[in-house]
Amino acid sequence: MSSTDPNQTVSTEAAPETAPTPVDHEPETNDSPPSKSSGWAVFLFFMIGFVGSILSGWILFPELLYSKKDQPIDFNHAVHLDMVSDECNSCHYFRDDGSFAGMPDLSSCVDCHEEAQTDDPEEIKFVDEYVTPGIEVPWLNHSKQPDCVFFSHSAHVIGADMSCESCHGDIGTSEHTRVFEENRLTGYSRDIWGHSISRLGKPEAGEPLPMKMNDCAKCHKEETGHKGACFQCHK
Amino acid sequence: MFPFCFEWAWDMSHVVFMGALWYALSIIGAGLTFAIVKSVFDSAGGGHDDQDPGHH
Amino acid sequence: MKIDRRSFLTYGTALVLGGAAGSMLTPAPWKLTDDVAIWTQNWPWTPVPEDGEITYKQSVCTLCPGGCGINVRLVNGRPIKIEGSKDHPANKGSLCPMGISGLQYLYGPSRVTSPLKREGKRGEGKWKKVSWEEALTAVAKKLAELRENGRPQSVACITGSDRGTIPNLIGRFLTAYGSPNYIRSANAQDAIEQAIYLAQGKQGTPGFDIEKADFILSFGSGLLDGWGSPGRMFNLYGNQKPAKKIIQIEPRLSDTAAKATQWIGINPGTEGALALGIAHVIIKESLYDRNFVENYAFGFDDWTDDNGKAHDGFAKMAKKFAPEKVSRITGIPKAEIVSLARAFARASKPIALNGRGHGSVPGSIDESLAVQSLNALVGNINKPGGISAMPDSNYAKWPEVNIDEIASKGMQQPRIDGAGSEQFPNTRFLLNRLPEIINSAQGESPIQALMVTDANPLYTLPDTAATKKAFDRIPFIVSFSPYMDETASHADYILPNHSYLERLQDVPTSTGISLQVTGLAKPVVKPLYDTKHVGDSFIHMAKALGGFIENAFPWDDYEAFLKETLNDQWRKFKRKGVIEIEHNLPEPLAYTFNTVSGKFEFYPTARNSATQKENSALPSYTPVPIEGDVQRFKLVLIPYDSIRLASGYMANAPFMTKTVDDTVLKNQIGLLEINPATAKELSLKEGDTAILTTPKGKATVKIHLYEGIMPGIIAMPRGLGHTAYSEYLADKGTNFNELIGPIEDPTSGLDMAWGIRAKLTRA
Amino acid sequence: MKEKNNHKHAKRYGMVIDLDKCTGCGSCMVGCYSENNVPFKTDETNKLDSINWIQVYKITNGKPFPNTEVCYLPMPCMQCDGVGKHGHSPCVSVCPAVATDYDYETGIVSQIYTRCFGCRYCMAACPYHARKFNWWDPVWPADMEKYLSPNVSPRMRGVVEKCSFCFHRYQLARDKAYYEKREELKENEYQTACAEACPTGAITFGDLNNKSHAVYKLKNSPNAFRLLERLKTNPKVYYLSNKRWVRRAGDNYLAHEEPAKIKQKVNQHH
Amino acid sequence: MKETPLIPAGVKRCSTWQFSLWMTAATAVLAWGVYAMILIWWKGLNQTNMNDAYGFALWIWADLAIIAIGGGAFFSGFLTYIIGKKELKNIINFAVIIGFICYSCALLILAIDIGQPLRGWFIFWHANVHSMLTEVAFCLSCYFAVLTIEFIPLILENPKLNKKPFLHHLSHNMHGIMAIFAATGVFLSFFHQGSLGGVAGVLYGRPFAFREHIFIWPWTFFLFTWSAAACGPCFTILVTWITEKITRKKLVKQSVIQLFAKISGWMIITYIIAKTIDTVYWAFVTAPGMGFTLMDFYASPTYNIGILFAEIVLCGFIPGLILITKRGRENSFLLMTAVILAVIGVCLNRWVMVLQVMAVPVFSFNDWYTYWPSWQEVATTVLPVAYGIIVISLAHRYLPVFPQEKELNPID
Repeated sequence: MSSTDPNQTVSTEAAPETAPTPVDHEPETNDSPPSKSSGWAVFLFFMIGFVGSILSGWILFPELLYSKKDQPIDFNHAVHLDMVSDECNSCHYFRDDGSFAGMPDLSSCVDCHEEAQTDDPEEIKFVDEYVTPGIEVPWLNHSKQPDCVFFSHSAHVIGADMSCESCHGDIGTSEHTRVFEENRLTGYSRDIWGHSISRLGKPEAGEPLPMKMNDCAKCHKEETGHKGACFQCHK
Repeated sequence: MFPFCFEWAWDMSHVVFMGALWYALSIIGAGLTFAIVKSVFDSAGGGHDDQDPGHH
Repeated sequence: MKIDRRSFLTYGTALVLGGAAGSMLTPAPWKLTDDVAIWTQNWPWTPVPEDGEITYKQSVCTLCPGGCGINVRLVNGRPIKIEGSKDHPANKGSLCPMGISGLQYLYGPSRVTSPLKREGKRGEGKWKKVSWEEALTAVAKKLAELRENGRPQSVACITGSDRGTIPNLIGRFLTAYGSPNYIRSANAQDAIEQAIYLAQGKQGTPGFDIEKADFILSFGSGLLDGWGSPGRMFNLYGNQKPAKKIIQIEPRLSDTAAKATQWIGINPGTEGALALGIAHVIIKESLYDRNFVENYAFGFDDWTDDNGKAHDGFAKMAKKFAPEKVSRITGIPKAEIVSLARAFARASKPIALNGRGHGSVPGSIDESLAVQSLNALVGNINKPGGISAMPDSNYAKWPEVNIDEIASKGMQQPRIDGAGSEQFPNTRFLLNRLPEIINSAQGESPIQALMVTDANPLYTLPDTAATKKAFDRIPFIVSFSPYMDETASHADYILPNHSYLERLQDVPTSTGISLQVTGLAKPVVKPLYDTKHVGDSFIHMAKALGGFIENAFPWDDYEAFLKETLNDQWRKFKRKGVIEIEHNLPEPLAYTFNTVSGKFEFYPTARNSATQKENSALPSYTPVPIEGDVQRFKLVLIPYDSIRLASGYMANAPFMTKTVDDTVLKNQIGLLEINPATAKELSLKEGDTAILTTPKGKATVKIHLYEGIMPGIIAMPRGLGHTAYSEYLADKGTNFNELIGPIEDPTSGLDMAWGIRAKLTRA
Repeated sequence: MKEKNNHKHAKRYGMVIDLDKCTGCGSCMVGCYSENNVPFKTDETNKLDSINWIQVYKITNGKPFPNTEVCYLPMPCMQCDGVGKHGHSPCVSVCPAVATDYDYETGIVSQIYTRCFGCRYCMAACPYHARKFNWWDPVWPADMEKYLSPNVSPRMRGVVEKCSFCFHRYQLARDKAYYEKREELKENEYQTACAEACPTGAITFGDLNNKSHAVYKLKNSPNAFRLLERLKTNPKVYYLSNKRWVRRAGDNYLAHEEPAKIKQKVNQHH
Repeated sequence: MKETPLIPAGVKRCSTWQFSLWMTAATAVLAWGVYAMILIWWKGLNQTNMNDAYGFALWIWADLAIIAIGGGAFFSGFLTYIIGKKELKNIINFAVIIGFICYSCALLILAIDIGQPLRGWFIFWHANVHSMLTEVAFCLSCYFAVLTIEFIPLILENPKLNKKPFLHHLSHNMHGIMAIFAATGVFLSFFHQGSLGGVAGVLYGRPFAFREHIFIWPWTFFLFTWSAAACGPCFTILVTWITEKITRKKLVKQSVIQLFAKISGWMIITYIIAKTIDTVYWAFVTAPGMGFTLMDFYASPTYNIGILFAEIVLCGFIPGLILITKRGRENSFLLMTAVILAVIGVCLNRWVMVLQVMAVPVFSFNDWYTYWPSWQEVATTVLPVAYGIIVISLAHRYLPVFPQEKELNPID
């Protein structure tokens, strides 16, 4: 802009003359040796910051972001799956109006667990703390979508004939509950974002699929050829 | 905004609009990078490369 | 490497820059940006309603006497919405805004959540939570004390309805206790039912077969503004509108008038004259039903009584009401009166109705009789499309009450309100007279203890100032209200009833319907708070009082009482939720009347003619007096009822108030409707603030210009100006009852005021 | 918006409101509030910051007493199809973040509260004032949060909301249809809350494309009109009135213009 | 801390305490605005008097207006770097600073104006490319980046900063490729000024705003760009004049001002002719087609036909005619009158396109909508003014903004 202005160049070049005192520390003085080494030091500090933040961003940050909670009861899906007649549907069933009941309530459990059937401490805890006083178990739902989402199980399971495993992974054959990781800011389960903090790469076989909107949209686009309307999944 | 965003669609309006946007952004980015990199070299080179200031 | 201030700054900057650059290559900033946005989408203070199984429960709405069937939607047993029940014979799925907002009463901020004992001064709002045991014992103790002093008659109870088992249970309690002062809140039914009783000799709820009528002549009845059973009226209007002609006669273009085939503006209080004018034309042109009038009616022609005294008949009296004269009185053009009379008489199933607005003010007996006579002229009595007296479905058969001596003495005392006295022999309840009687009593108040349930007299009685003064003289007031209404907030004890969705109750359907239907209100949810069924409270108190009173209540609780009452019908009732008794009398029986003459009496001999003009019991016309000096108060203020405003003992739900237009209420000030021509004379503009003065009170109002109101008349809605409940209701607009006083009908003692003189001055 | 219509049997859900039957009782408003978790404040008399998904206007013919007439006019979101091809409704095209969208399967204009960031451009675009802004955080006093429906998510401060034709009821009906392995919904399976709440049956709701639905016949009545048709918003809410002045009040006309003729002209374009 | 090394050599500045006093006053106003801003962010938009009928109000007007009057930056860049009017180099620094102030405030106001500021980035991430607002947001932020880039070398010319070789070189190198940035800025500006015009023009549900056929595209777009290009320089001239009055110094040679004013004058004249054509078509074809007469739009006491007269004649043709005539330009009173009128004109145009659009009733049974801003809205709208004063004061004091200053004000 002011490149035609001779005063500007003059003023910078004249600077050492008008202010000769601080020479010794100025990195800009061209030939003073300390400034060269401090150049490397600057670079070093830059790299310390650079590498430090990369490490903390990738390793520390996910640890801090999620709080870890145990399920109230260590539930064994595998054992139950062996005993029921209608697979997942036996406990996670559809109601007559087509809505999905989700987590079973106590009434589904009471038939068998009126009293503890084994000496499994978890079962005894379940009976003592929940069944006998009639308190619903506060299960932590790994797949819980926020309130703004309407998810139709019947559209997917009945309409599109999808299996439970295709989204939820092999939880049905698990013998123990997983640790529930909750995002401290949003309250979402980590499963929604996906276990990989970068969301890069594919989930391993048997792992539940991530369930952010983009994940839904991707599959919808592949399966139906269009991304669908907002109201299809929002309420 | 990016092709991997949910709302992205490859249609004419996206190509025109986003094209213009990315074009502007890349010019700004490239120009800025050029200026910074050149200044790093200029100042590291110290008095050796006087070419540019000399042109004033 | 020396670290001084300058290099520290440089290295620090390098570190920060490096950190910033590095973090860009990690998920942290991006994920945090996203998560912060998601946090705004799930703010912890934005509620997340719990999901679950959707179920429905049927019940009956008791928010007004309409008794509509409701269908409550529940999620995991939690009521979330009320819709009309398509299975109920009265409303067939239609429901008014009040009924739909019902859950706001259940969960609302004005609920009384436990028994309360007054702490500070009356109405100060300082309460102490007490246990049920303590509260009931305290009330029973007070009642026992009054009985011991030999004054059981000084206990009075005000209820909202006198039909169904709950009012009957309370009545039984008072009888056993020894007080005749069971008082039901007034409504239009009082005058109409009395007129029917006088003309037909039948005591019963008036039934209007609007379903089958094809020409409806409404003398100010707000048929679509909340009259009778609103659900029923809306349903009828929607389904049968094209087949019906509706003529609406009132000074203001109400919602009913707006939807009517024709609206006729009339000077307020002159409706009786118009009815007689119409009768005049019908008789003069011989358009009346000869068969009915000649064979089944008495007093149409002149007659001579047993003592040889000659009396004028109805026809002769109607002769005095020529259209010219009626036109002068009513302000309706003569030709319009004539054509209206012809259309009415020539319609195949015409019906004439009265009872203004919601029908909460009784009105004049003369007017009711005149309207009744119109129905008789067209032979429209006790037949499809006509009017009839509906006998109460008499399912309450309990053992006789044995009473002790104190009670017997108390019961022999005259009723405090004067109902049933020599002066008002045909009237059952006269709540409107109570404040004046208490206020004018020398020394102690004749009422020493007052119990109030399903009623809010401190709000609904005309002349609020006088009512409040009277209440202040009553030493002991108990409210059973589930809500902190005006009366409850002035009580000494509040023994909160369950809200209507939590309690069991039989609900006979409202006035006006020509079906005998009784609904069962079943609890759709377990009581949310520490409340008690009012029936249980009375049974509990009876047991505490002991002796004959206890013996009159051999039931454990209200449910046992209801079960025994309904006897063999209980199971069917419980299953279906509704008992319907078709009121379909065979034709010949329809024209049997229990009057002295055994006929329909145009000349109601049972009427106390001593108080009447020329000592004749005939329905004559005396203008309904309007209080106030004509010179000082140049305008006439009338109230209007709206379906969006509850004006009875139940107040508006927040949702209803939300629907109220800004031409009715703006900020906290009510708007007054005035004809633009009248406003111009007073140099008032739309939105101006003005002071409205009547002989009874003063209010600040805003001006709303409305072409749909007669010049010289101003109108404001009833149902505003509450002082209690919650911030969603209190201090909004003016309570019309503060501006008007009651005017006693000389024959019945009932309140017939529908307007008062007023003036407007710029604020 | 350019997306192709992939649905062979696309619906165009719409409404016909018979103004001759509407008594102005307000049940539709209250029914809507309670169905859709609409919040309320202590003072709702400023109608310009009061959230109503359907608002009943009171209009008069302007004639002096005794020739005055009143008509009540309930106004939900018109779910405009917009100029030209479907989907270019006034609001959808202006939303910068796709928080409002046109659903080609049903013709319903959606509003996603969690996407909306509150720029209010859609409100400026909508001539019907159907869109309402959450100026305040919603508050449900006492225990009123307990009556909230889980089928409609409560809105937070700072976003726009509007009538959705009770879309959640469509979702629930679809759920049931999937469960019963049906492709199509029956007419009565999906009804809006206002249509159900209207005690006089003035509101009829259904698929405007489906000849067997009641709305199909009603919309072709000579007494049918739409609001502000001349703006080419192409609304899916029709009105019926046998009163000429009411039909005229539904749009703007120059003194000499005849509504019926203008209507014909406008509809030719569609 | 001694100030002397910070002040460019060869120029005279007021004393430190005088400057501090001046800055304190401006900061106080700024603080008031910031307080209101925080209040709005904390409590939400209920702090404003906007409502459902007036969803766009004072802020959006302020936004549109400051973007229009900040148009001097892109237009002077266009004239200097693309057309080659080298004389304008003597004012372009200042134009850039004014532009920078206007655009940073425009972005800030947008951030205050939206109901969910923490989700504001959705406009970029989930962009709907059909929305005018998306276009505005993209171009606005890109152009703001350009303005920042244009401003940075000037900042680096501060004597103290310029001593660091890296910064010195950076400033130099950025200057070297400034034409490219300027060209990009012009391109972006043309776009977003135009799309701001489109913001109102596409509202086909609002008969007052809507235009048909070519009058929507490119006409409304063109009108906004053109008016910003026409009136932006006037604002630059006006602020220069004010700065000169306050500093009691001549900062830019009159010949430069004259040239700038002359170009602006021709721009105004051409713009207002185009605007007149647009208005006539709208009044006689578009509006009647929707059932409105012209007077329906001006039937309120506030929005009467005088508004149209003021916009087109008083603040359009009159300043335009003054500026294109040599005698008009050379008379300093007429020149400043014209400049002020032109600035008012463009602000009035933006006002009408935002607030009157909202006020006009669309239904035959509705009344005019009225709105009066709350103090919070006023405070946040005044905030940019205080911020602008502060930035200009700092820039003038510490940066070599006006190349001709030394020559015009030699120190003895």
